[in-house]
Amino acid sequence: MIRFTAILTLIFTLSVPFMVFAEEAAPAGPSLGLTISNVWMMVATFLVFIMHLGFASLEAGLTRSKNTVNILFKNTLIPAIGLLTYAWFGFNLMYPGTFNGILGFAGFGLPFPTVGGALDLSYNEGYTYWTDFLFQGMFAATAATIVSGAVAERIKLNSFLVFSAVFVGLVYPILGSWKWGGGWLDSMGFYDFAGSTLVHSVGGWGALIGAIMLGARKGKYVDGKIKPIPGHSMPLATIGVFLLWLGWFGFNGGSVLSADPALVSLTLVTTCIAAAAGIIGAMLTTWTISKKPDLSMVLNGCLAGLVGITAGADQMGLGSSFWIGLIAGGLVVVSVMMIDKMKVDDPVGAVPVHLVCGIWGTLAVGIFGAMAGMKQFGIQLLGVGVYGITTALATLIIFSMVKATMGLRVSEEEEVEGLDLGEHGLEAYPDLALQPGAKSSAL
Amino acid sequence: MIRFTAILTLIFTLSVPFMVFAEEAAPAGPSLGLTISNVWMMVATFLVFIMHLGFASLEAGLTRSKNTVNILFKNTLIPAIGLLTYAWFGFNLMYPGTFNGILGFAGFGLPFPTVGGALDLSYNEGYTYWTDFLFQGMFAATAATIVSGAVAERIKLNSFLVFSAVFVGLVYPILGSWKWGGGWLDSMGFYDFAGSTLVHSVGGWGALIGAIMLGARKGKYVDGKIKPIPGHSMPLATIGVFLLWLGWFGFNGGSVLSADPALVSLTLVTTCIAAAAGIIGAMLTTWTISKKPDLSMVLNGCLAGLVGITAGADQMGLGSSFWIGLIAGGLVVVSVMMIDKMKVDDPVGAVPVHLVCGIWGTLAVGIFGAMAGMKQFGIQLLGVGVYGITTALATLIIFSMVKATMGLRVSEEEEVEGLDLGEHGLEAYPDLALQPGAKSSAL
Amino acid sequence: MIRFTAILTLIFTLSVPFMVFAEEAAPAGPSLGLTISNVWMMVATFLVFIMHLGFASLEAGLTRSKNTVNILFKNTLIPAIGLLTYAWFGFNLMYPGTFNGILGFAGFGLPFPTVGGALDLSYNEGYTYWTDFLFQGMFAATAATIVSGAVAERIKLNSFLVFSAVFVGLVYPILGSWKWGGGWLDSMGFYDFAGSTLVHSVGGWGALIGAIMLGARKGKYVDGKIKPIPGHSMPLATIGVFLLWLGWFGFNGGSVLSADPALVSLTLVTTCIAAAAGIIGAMLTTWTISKKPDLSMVLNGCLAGLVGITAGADQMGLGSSFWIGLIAGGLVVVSVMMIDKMKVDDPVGAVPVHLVCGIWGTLAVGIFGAMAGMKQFGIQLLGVGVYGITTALATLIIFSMVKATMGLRVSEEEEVEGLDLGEHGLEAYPDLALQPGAKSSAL
Amino acid sequence: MKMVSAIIKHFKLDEVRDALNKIGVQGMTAIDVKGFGRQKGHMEVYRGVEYEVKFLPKVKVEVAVSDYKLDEVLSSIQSSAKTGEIGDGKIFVYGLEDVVRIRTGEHGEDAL
Amino acid sequence: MKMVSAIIKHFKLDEVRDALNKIGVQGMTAIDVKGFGRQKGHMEVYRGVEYEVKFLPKVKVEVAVSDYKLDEVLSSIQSSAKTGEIGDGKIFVYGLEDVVRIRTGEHGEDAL
Amino acid sequence: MKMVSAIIKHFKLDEVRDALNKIGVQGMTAIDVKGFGRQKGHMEVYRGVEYEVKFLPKVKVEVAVSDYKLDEVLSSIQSSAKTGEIGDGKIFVYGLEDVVRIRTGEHGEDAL
Ligand SMILES: Nc1ncnc2c1ncn2[C@@H]1O[C@H](COP(=O)(O)OP(=O)(O)O)[C@@H](O)[C@H]1O
Ligand SMILES: Nc1ncnc2c1ncn2[C@@H]1O[C@H](COP(=O)(O)OP(=O)(O)O)[C@@H](O)[C@H]1O
Ligand SMILES: Nc1ncnc2c1ncn2[C@@H]1O[C@H](COP(=O)(O)OP(=O)(O)O)[C@@H](O)[C@H]1O
Repeated sequence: MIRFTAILTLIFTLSVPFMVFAEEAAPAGPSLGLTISNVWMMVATFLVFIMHLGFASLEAGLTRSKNTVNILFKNTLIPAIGLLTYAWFGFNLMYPGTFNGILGFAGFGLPFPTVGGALDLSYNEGYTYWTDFLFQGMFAATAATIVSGAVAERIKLNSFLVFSAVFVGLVYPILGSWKWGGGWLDSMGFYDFAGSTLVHSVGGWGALIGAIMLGARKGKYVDGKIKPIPGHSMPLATIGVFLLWLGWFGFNGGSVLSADPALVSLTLVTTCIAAAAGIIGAMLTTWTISKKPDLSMVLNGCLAGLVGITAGADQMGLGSSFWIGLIAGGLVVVSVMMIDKMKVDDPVGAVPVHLVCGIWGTLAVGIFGAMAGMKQFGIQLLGVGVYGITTALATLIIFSMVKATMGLRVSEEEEVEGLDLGEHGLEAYPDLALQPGAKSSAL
Repeated sequence: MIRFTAILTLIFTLSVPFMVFAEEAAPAGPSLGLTISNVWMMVATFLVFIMHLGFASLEAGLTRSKNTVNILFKNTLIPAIGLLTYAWFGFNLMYPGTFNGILGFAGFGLPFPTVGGALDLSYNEGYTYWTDFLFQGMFAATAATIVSGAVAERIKLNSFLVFSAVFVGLVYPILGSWKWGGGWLDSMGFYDFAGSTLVHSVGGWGALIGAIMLGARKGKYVDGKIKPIPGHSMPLATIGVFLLWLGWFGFNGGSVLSADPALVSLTLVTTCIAAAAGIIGAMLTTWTISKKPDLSMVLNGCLAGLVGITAGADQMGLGSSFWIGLIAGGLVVVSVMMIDKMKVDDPVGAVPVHLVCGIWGTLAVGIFGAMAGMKQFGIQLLGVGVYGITTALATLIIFSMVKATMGLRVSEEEEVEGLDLGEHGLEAYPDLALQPGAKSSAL
Repeated sequence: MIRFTAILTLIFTLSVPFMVFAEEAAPAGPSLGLTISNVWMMVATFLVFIMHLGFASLEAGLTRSKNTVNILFKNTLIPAIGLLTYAWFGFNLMYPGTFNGILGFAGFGLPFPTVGGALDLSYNEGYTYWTDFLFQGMFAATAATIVSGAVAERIKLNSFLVFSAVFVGLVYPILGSWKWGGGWLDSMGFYDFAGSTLVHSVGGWGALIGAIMLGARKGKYVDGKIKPIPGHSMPLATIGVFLLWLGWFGFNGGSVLSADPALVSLTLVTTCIAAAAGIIGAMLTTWTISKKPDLSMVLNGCLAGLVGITAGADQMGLGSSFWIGLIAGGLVVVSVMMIDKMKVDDPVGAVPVHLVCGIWGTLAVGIFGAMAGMKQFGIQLLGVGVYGITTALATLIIFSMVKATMGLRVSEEEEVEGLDLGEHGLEAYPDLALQPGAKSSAL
Repeated sequence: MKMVSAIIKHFKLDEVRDALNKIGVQGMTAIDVKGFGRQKGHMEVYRGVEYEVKFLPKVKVEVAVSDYKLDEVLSSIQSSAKTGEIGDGKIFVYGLEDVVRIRTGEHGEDAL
Repeated sequence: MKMVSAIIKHFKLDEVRDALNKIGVQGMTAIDVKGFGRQKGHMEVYRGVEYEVKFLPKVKVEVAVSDYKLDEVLSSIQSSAKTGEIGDGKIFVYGLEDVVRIRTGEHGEDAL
Repeated sequence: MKMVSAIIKHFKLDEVRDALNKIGVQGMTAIDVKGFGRQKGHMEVYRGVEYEVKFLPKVKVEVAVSDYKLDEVLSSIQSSAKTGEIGDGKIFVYGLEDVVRIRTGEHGEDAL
């Protein structure tokens, strides 16, 4: 650990020169249009930020209490790692300016544009350089969080942290540059408004590969039968999903990249209709299949609708949004069950929600809405395929290297005992243990 | 269930033509004023949205853990049902344009106004058509949520869902059109800024009728004595109330329907002063009566102050806001106890908070602030009466029809066992059960 | 209690004349610039508001379940007391206009500036009078909340409420006027952007004095050894920290006091980088020292980074922000352990986070960023010293007076039994008790 | 002396306590337990997979009594805890060799 | 009749229940307990201070059986609960003087 | 062998455990229970209605000991758990017919 600290310190010391100081950031009469849009984009940033709490709550809720501290720890570290790596090099890998369309890099740190010593406000009509960085940085970290849920309850803490740093620092930005950075898939006409593919499928592929490589949790598949392992707190899971829906207002609404009233408000409406339809779709499907309506599925259905609409949230009408969401809600229930039958153990349903519905949403851009058409559908399919193959490959390589060097999975004993004790020596709910003084006990 | 799915699918298929597609929503130079106000109204929409999580947390916290999944399920479904019915017909029932003042309908779906193929931005100075719909839609769903708390722990799930759909889809919009839609009560000069009556009393009457028709929870009133049934999680309840207060910034602040700096900020101040005074009022009352200060009452007091100020939040000064809130805080404590003595079982205090303080707030417009006066007081009283009678009647009819066809109350066995197992087959906190693997247990 | 009510009623009745009514607050064509900035400042206000829920969750999570109701009660009362005292006199103590630099008072109530009968919109370019009050009022209440955590699990409820009222109503505003009110320390060039000293150190000194005067919780230090008393819910604590981070966007971002795009967005970036670095700093330190990475420390590390950057969030570049946060994260871990060794019992780490890192952040303004320099460092040191001595003294006096008249600490029996039963007669999680009907039990 | 240990349904706890109080039993200890018996567990569904939760929540009530009181206590518990349906529970009787009241140090019947 | 009370590890509960079912035992009661024994507790760290949590989570399984079944039950539990490592637990056997089935009022062996 | 089962106050658990350790008892099992006795419950208020919570939280500590150790164990528990106030609790002593150590299969005194 000490060595790790030393290396990290060294690295950051070296990189400081690259982090240009902003000592004289006094602005000179910003335009009102920029000011408004920038306020909106900052609000969107806050909303995307709160998604990290949403993921933390959802994942903690859908897993067992003996691993809760570990989940919370990971989900607290992810935005920290994400923001720092993104500041250090990720942002400039993702938006390298004009480049060869495959790989570009604009240098370490955040060399902000200046004019007359102050921040250059002509950087963009919709936001300042800093807002741009922070909004994109919050986005970046969500991709790693998606993986976190699928590998929960058995992955080693430091292995996961190393994976996350590489995933969010290198894989996500490079893949992102192909489309949002203006790279080759963008030139081909691939469309992904707010990231059904670039964020959700990318995270989803990571989740799938991670879950397969780790293997199932002990006790999940016994003698060929599926043994459900219920999460420990439905209120936490529900809080998580509501916060994620809230965050999606910023995720999709902010992806307009300005406060354009018509476009942003349309985006919010399509987003909400899809979320609502996802809830209904999942409810009808689970009620039909299981006879009892499953809350955890309905929560996943809400997210499914949100992921589904994300690729085309600015391209859809109300009807299309409804159908995209409804189908996503049905899809998620069916794919949770299918993935389980394939004995891939994904405790929180990250693969069905983010991968399956991410693909569905990306293809839906070719089926519904303003861009619908065979040609567009073909391009969307190409994008889905390209991102699938490259992400799966990249994840495979990283996980294999981590496995070879540090190992991936905790010991069987630690898994039974819980990662909270094994990795952290701390319980999530210590009062439930028999501790003198903890209980409220009358004298 | 399968039949239900089929019907629903059919209905939506038929309605799709009415959902006009928004394929070319590219805006043409929106005014800055509209852009600012629209940003504000979108933020207000997010805040009202988060009230649904507030209600979910509060209701779950103030009821027993054996019914928690059921509560969370209902509160997840309500915004979904609310948004979809509101999109399909509710919005156009509530805002039919020029109409006879009693009942009007502008058609199915959301036929948005266009100009030159794009969204008509002259729709309103303060927001776009889409923002208008979404803000109002989020409001609509809150009325149904209020009922949910009062009927908790004993109502059948599908009966509640059907009730909610009718209540939020038909009752709320039609009643709303009388005032906010420009109907006959509006013409008469009835004032209800953000809905002490239109949202809270309407929800509160539904809650009262529902609670009476269902009867008390088993074990609540035994041999003529009141047996308290404490909720299961005070932290959840507290989180709920803070989120509701947060949401109220949008509920009241957004009801200005523009970003007017003076009016919006005044509204936020009156709202907060009333909330703070409600807390103090409830604390003093409960401390005086019960000798011990009851957290659940203080939380209700906060909401009481908020509901109380809602009708006149833009009409009050600081002193008036303080007194309205303080009195509301006292009222809620006294009426919780009175309603309990009348053996109406309202687990979360929905009737005292939303009905009693909704009435108080509506009348307060005639007593305090800019509109105070005998004539206004009379009109406010009329409005209270009209909404009371019609909502009570409507709710009575719906609940009676539901009761006759599907039944209202779960079986006694299911109630004892808990609705989580009975309706959902899922526990809220499965780890508290003795499940091998769940507990963190050293080998 | 009844007497207390009577006095309070009397006091408020007397003060009502001072609360000028805002009956005709119709604005006359506000400028767009004001409207935008005002929207931003209102959003910032909401974010600071939600910090109260953040503190409530964090403190409840890091203490035992037998005292949870008490903590939630205190944290619900604090914003209520804070807002009302601030409206009544605090705001005018803190911003008395031109004054002698040490103590000034602009009168009771909120006599808002008018022009032509309406609110004077030329009050400020960035916000209206009402927004100013509400933003500052939300800030004020946070200082008292900081103390709440350090004295938790043993302080008498009414003693704490009285202390809070005086602390937030008198101490904070008077001290605040020295800098933010344009007083003598402001004239000297002391810099504290958003309150590393004015809010956090002030709260932190209160926390330290309170914790010392109360003494440690029973069972914390036994036979010279430290016996850890783990909090009861890590999820609650984590929710709290994420909400606090969210709130800090408004705390720091709002302290720009306008929507200036360059400055606000820079502030948000420095804030986030420091928070992220604080997490990493605390993780590395705790992992190195304790061999196991402690979640509660990492959560404190996040807050440490945030407190550390607060004094100079608008003055720093990225590199500086990173180092300030990283050092704060390390500092907090070390000082938690040191304070514990000194047998000062601070259950939630309020002193390390708010006092130690508040001092660190204030001094950092003289070390890093645009203002760095020996002279500035000297002035910063002076400010730290002045605020330290005066706050410590003021707190000592208040606590001593409260102790002499009402007593500070609950009885040993009540402490063992828990304050929830002792002060409130209510448990936080009643279902965990053996109550017939509470458990979900099959018939 | 005997120790009577009864496994009953949760919602019968108050009735059993009151019944025992009525016949002069002033002390008892209750424990949350999970029972497995003739009564079958309930089915739960989680993410599409059905499974049986085999252990049902019950309460165990332990009452130490003098020998002469045993029969009265047994029938008092039996009648107050009975619903007539499967899962009503069982009562176990153990011999008790000694009892000590911690506060006073008394032994035997005096300590009851 | 005997009451067999076994302190076992949580994750062995299902195996023990199945093993008992196999030899015809149809009823049992399980209780969450904390054990302290030769197996040392685990170290936890909280805010920089290490401490030992001495009581480890265990399950107690109580089974009432006829005398003739005792040995079979004991060896069934012993073999199904065994991992061979410290902390596997202990089985205690008490004499049971009577059993009552609450639903029917039956006594003794019939009530088992 | 005897099984000593003591109902004590939560905050005395550590003292009792240490006292038992001192006289050479190395194993014990603790269980969260709710007690009802001479000590009256506490009043709670919820939404304006007062009610008595009759069962108070206690801990049951179970210790299996050899016959010759019984008296020492009893007085050790009694003195370490005593505060002198009502509600200190009770100790119950049962006969223990056999003990099995699951890990090794040892029976009787050897298994203690
Ligand atoms: N042999 C046994 N040993 C220990 N506990 C038992 C035994 N049989 C039943 N029980 C307990 O008694 C409870 C009720 O038993 P069950 O057989 O379901 O009811 P009934 O006897 O009324 O048919 C069970 O849940 C279990 O806790
Ligand atoms: N003397 C005893 N009295 C009561 N319970 C005991 C006693 N000794 C052990 N136990 C229980 O048995 C469990 C296992 O005992 P332990 O000594 O750790 O294992 P082993 O006998 O396999 O070495 C303990 O956790 C405790 O609950
Ligand atoms: N007859 C009994 N049977 C079982 N448990 C009992 C009995 N009497 C007392 N207890 C247990 O002992 C605890 C302490 O008893 P109590 O009568 O309150 O104290 P004391 O004996 O010191 O006056 C009770 O809370 C209860 O758990």
